[in-house]
Amino acid sequence: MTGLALFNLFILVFMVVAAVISLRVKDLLTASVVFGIYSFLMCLLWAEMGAVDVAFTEAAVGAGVSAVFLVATVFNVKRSSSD
Amino acid sequence: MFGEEGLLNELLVERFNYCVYVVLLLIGLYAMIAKNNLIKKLIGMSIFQTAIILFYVSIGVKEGATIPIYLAEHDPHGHHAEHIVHLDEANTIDVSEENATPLRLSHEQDHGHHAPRSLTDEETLGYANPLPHVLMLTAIVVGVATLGVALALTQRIYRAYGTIEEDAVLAAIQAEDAATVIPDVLATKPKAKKG
Amino acid sequence: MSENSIALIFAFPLFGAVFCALFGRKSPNLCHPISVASLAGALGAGIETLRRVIASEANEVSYFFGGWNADAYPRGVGIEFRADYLGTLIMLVVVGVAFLVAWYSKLPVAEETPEKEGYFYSLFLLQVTGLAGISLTGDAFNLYVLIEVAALTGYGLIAMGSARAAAATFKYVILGTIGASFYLLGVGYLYMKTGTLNMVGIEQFITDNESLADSAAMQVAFVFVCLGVLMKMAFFPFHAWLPSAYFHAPTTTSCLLAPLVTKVMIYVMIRMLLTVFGVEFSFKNTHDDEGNIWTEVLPWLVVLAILCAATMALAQRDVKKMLTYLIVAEVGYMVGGVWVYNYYGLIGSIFHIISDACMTLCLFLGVGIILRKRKTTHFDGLRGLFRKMPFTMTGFFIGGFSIIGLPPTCGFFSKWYLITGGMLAERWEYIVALMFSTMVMVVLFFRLIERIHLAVTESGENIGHGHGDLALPKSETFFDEAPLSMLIPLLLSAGVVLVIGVFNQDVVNLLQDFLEPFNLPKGTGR
Amino acid sequence: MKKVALAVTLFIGALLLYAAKDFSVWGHLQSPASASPVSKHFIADTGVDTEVPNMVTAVLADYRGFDTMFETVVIFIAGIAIIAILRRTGADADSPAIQRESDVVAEPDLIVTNTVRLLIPVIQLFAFYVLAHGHVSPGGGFQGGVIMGASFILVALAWDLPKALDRLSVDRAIMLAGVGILIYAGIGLFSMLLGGEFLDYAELSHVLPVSREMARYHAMLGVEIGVAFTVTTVMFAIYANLSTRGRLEGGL
Repeated sequence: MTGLALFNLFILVFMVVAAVISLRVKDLLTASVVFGIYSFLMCLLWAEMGAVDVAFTEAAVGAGVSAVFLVATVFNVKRSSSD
Repeated sequence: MFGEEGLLNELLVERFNYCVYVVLLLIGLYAMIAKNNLIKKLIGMSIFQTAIILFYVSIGVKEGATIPIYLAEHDPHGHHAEHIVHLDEANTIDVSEENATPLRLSHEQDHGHHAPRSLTDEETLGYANPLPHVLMLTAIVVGVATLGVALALTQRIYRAYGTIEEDAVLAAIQAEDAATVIPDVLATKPKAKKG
Repeated sequence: MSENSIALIFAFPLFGAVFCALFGRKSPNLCHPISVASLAGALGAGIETLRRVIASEANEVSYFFGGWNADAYPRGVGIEFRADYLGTLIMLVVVGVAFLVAWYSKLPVAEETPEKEGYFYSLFLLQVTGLAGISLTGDAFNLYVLIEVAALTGYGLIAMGSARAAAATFKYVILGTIGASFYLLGVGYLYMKTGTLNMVGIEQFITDNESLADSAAMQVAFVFVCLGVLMKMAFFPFHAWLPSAYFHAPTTTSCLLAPLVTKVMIYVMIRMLLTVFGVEFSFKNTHDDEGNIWTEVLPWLVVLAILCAATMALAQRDVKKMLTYLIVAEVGYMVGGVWVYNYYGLIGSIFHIISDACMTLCLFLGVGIILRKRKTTHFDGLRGLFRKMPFTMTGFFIGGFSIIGLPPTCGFFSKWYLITGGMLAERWEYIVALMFSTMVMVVLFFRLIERIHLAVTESGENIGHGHGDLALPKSETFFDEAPLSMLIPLLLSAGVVLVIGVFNQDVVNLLQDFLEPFNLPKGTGR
Repeated sequence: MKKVALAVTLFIGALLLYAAKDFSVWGHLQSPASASPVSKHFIADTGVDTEVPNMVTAVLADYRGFDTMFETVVIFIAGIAIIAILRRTGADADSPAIQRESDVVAEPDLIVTNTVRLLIPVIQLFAFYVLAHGHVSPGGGFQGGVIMGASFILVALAWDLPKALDRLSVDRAIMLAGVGILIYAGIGLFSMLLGGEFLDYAELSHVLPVSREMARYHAMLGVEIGVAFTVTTVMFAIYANLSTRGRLEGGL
């Protein structure tokens, strides 16, 4: 397995883990931040796959602005979730 | 096309990306349907959408290809302009000779009038497919727009019902419905007319 | 300018929307004229397009945005808009309905969403842009973008009302996003197998490569596209969002969305089946002799959908809510008309899209007036309305008669074709469901007529002068007609229902020209 | 609900895995998507048609410019819809169930504000760079716009929202967003009036002193600027509304 493929594998596994954590954790603020991490990993993956423009956008939008929107909303509603 | 035992191997090794995209998509879909908290649903929605984007980007991948930006030698404004000889104003370019003698500098080369040329089939293999990337830029934008609107709805719901748990919202709505009285819009009391 | 008529259909409402957003804060009174004017312009461009389509040899006109012509460049490099009879008719319905609603909307918008007129009209016009675009686009991905334009404006338009509307919209957002994403996924699979997004290109590729019919990815693409579109059109198991969203939405919103959104999505399904996957792939792609799982299963789902929706409609005690369930039932009609897989069924289905849009418009415009006058649409609030608003009620009942399917109206003819299609394909269960729901509609509308004319309460108690006399007391019967800006669009839409009914043959001729090349079975289908 | 969700998820998963066996091999050069004439044309001829080295930018802003126009419109819609949903009109007060802690009126932190003061010019400069350099490197109007919008959001985060609103009020933001779309659609309409199709930038060579290809090149920069206008302002407007539940006062 080449280094790049290993890197790929590493990110893919972490991405699934991040997705599951952000959906399982009961604190919504944590969930939002972990979602930001998920987006950032996704952006790394896309950059690795040659989609630089998509990765750039995802870094700015997914990991940046989306996460900020989520945090802004969580601050304005209840922070804890029932599931 | 593949043997009995080859399938698993093929799925897990050669198409690991495809598998992970399926897993992420299912995680997102499940969260959208099953989660009770509205924000959790929305996080699920975003995961669901990014999974689809991952799928599209995977379509665009080419083995050994570079990113879809012209390398210097193909760049319409790059230094390739210097090693193309202008035979005449019609920009006829001898492509086959270009590789053989890459540095035939032309003295009457005018930098304002260089000629970008069409890439050969061979050369196109060296670049990743740009179309899925473009499509997914649009999809990301649509995703963030949907997320923003949905978050605004969440806040609106919270403002009115004081909760963002779906079952609590439903209960509040039912209570509201039960309390609603249909107003008798007609001012006159019909019963009184009877006698 | 004539050759750019297709672009003008979008340019008018798009620029109108931007101007509404720009001037809406400072001078809200400008928004209504801007919307009406821009939609009138779009309507003109639409009619011009229809004229060009009829005049053209191939019965279709292509328009390549950005000048990426199919002659000079490979097809699918740019984005193509293709106007054939099907798309053009649907586009005309969209723009026409929107024009009438915009005309009608002056008072309700100012009253229901004060201080937000600019935003409202901006979203309104963009919704029209999206829906008109869906009906003309020839690019599978562009269709997705336009679906999202229509969906997002829809969320905004509905949720602008009460908090209840917001709660209903949230459900719509979740289901709508799943639906649109499934569609996107299906297009992704299509792209992976065919390498193009242009609808003509995809169809060409599928016809040229017969092995694709057996490809798992293509079948899954088909499933996802259909699933996504069925979700967006609120087909029966996915209908949960529709009734409460449309019920709680502001009047103008429900007048615009109810006639158009579901119908345009049915159009998308027909478009995908006929001209993207192709008849061969969609209907005849069989691996065994049992027949296609879709043509076997979907008509039964349709039956279930119609029966459930009709029963739910029967249980309602509120006109507006009842109408929203009728929409769900009508969706069942049209999907059924497609999937019985028969020439006449498809004509009926497409014709029903057109006529259903007109009659639903008529009914919702009427309900909007009732709501404005009586502050409620509950059955109890309807008493004596006919005496007060004879014109409004006449218009409303023309829509009602059309939805039942009484002869001079367009609803009769479309239902006639649907039933013919069902009979020739020998789908008796579909016909029974159609008959059942027709009966339900008869019951519903005659119950309404009773409520509106006679002095009975919801429970049927006589509150008139005496036992034999059900006339309303004088104090409840003075003339109090709706304002003209609301009445005229209603009467116009009622007129359209009648005109399309009278000239049904002309519409059907256009549709026949469109459907002839597809070699659909004209006799028995099984 | 959980059981339904699980059933649906498993069904969809089975479908997707069923399709996976039919996928072309990872990164295969001759897969239909990679070998189709359309994507070949994009790779081979973008330079000839538009002289833009970044194919993604060229496809985004020119070949599929109509999509991108509606992508911008989607952002615009999101901005308008969010304001329309959250703006308060007379009667709708907060539910009594909300007991939001009184707005934290914290003094802006000295270290944070000073760092942000240093950062913002750099961020905005970078945003301009990303916008202007999108033809040659990854980036373009959308990314540049988001970064620009982020700089405004940063002001709101470090100080409080009114300070950011002093610089760009929400009404003005929506106006500028409309201007962005006007720029985009206006370039399209103008090229139509010059005799081409809608968005056929090549026609602009009639009024610009450049060749048809370079007209496309420059018009693309124009539409990217339009996109950036819309995205910058709408991102900020969305944040301003979401962070305060539509009241537009106080901080997070």
